[in-house]
Amino acid sequence: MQIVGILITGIGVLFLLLGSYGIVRLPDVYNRLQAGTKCTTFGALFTIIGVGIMEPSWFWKTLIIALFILLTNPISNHALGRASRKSGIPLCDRSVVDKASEFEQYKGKV
Amino acid sequence: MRKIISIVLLSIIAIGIILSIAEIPFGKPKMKVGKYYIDKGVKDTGATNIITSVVVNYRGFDTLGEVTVLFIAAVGVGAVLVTAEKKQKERVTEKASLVLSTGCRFLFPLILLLGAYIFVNGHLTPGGGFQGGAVIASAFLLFYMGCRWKRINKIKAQALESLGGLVFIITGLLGLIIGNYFMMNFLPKGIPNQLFSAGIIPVIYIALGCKVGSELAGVIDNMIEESE
Amino acid sequence: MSEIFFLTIIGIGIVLCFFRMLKGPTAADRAVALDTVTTVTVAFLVILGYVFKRYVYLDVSLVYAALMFVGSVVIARFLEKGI
Amino acid sequence: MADPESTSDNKLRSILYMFLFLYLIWLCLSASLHYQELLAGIFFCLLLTIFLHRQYYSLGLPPLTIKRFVFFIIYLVVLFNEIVRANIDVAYRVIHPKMPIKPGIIVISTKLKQDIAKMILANSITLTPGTFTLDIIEDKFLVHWINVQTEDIEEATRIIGEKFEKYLRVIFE
Amino acid sequence: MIIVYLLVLLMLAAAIAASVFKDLLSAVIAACLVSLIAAILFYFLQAPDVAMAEASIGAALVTAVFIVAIKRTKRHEE
Repeated sequence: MQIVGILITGIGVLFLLLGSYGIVRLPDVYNRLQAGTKCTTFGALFTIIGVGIMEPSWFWKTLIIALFILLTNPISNHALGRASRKSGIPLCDRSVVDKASEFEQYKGKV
Repeated sequence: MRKIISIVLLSIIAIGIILSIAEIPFGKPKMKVGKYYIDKGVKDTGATNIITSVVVNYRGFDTLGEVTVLFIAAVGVGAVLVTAEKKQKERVTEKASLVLSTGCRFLFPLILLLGAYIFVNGHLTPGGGFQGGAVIASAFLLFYMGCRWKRINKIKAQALESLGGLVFIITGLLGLIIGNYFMMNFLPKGIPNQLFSAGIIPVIYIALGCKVGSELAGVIDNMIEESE
Repeated sequence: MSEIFFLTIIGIGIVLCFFRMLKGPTAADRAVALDTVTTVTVAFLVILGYVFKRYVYLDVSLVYAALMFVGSVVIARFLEKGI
Repeated sequence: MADPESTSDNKLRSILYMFLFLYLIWLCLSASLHYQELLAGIFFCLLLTIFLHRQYYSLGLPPLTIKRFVFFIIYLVVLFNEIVRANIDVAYRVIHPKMPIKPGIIVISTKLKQDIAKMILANSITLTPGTFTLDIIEDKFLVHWINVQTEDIEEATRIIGEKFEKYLRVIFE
Repeated sequence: MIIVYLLVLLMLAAAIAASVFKDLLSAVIAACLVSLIAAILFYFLQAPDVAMAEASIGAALVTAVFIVAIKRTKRHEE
């Protein structure tokens, strides 16, 4: 049980580090959000559940913390992404396609 | 020149603070009052969280003063930014996206439940009336961010706030009537580490949670909705 | 022993997020760094609670997980001119 | 929404579901089966349910059946699988010295109706390989894709949204 | 123990950044980080009550009050 917990926690911690590294390395806000959402959500989930497995009487509380992270993190990242698009931050030069103007036209129709 | 002077002044202040803090013996044998609370706290009040027993029981009167300060601050904000009489100007703002508004409506009861858990379990786990009240006010703040068209009912919020204050004071005065001093613990103390224990502490924490939550929510409401 | 190792790795992660927060060209970058560092912090506090062997300390990370979301949403709503 | 003759029935059912959901959360929070904790939980959950059930009713949650529950479990498994794949994918792109990214913003469409179904779909897209939702209007999603494979709406919908949508359509029909 | 010193250094860096930034929104974000690390330090000192109060007030409410103030005045400092 202890070893399984340590293994899961280790995987989670590794992904947390990768998420932070992605925040530093990737070129623009939207790509940073990609790393910031996925890697940290997954890493935090695994770390917290791993601690819950290491100490079985803590499991239910850690489950609740994981549930809160799983529910709140995508929403706040969506809000941040929408906000950076509304405040006019451009895509980086490596981007290949931008359909946002088409989307704005659709918004005008509705 | 000004920058150099400010840096010198700041470093003098920093050195002073460091020198004065270095003298304090952290983690050394406890002082007399602290030792009394740690040894006798659980037996006297029935609360396993000693900080709670100090805040609400031994030093309950001071807590009443703190709550009064918060109340006066809320009243001041309300008096400066009063909106009931003025005509509300329609401000044009960007609407929240569908994900955000749906998520806020979905998460609002969960965060309220978390706040309730924190102030009900104040005598067993860290937390208490102030922390739970702040969590509840944050839930209302989240609701404003997601669903702008809804506002809290001012009259109900004020009624809840007054009710919280009344319960606090009446509990204290009942202690004065039954025993001989304000905030005497007249309810049975129960078995430590159970939810219904520690006498009047949970009652006062529930009252404090309602009061602080509705006050802070009212402050946020006044600040955000103030007409231009 | 392994807990110290985990804490060190998470500490490096926090430093990296800090670097982005100090450098970030726009305010949105800094907000993203803040959002990431809070999630990392929740994991950090849970492991720290395990090191201290105190069950009741988990409540703090619970409050963090629920409330830092509200802070991020407030910043995001200000950026899109929604307040 | 619901047909008129069963409205009060639906209301009662929504109250019951919300109460059970909140009570489950309370049980996990307190993590003990002592009768005092149970009583306090019943009190607070009832209070919240009575004041707030109208909100949950307006979210458009469907009535609970065995089939929906089973599909929800399957959906969670699929989502978990996708999350793991997403992380390995992003980690590869971050670590690789040349950073093989090809970012872009595209539009996809959905057939789901309820607000909460759209929210779950948007959050799932946010958590899965290389995509996250930027904006929603009616039935169109604006999606940022870290490695654009196609620019066509139908094609992109098939690649990104279809694997979740077929389960969500069963759950929320 | 080295983690504590690291956190104190980071807290100092965030506090200096909060006073240097010309964009006030960035300053608010840096101030938010200061309160976050203060909460972690309280946690290290085994004072969970104070850490929870710092978290619950510093995370959402203070940020909201600052941001409303920026909204009412202006965002960039000269």
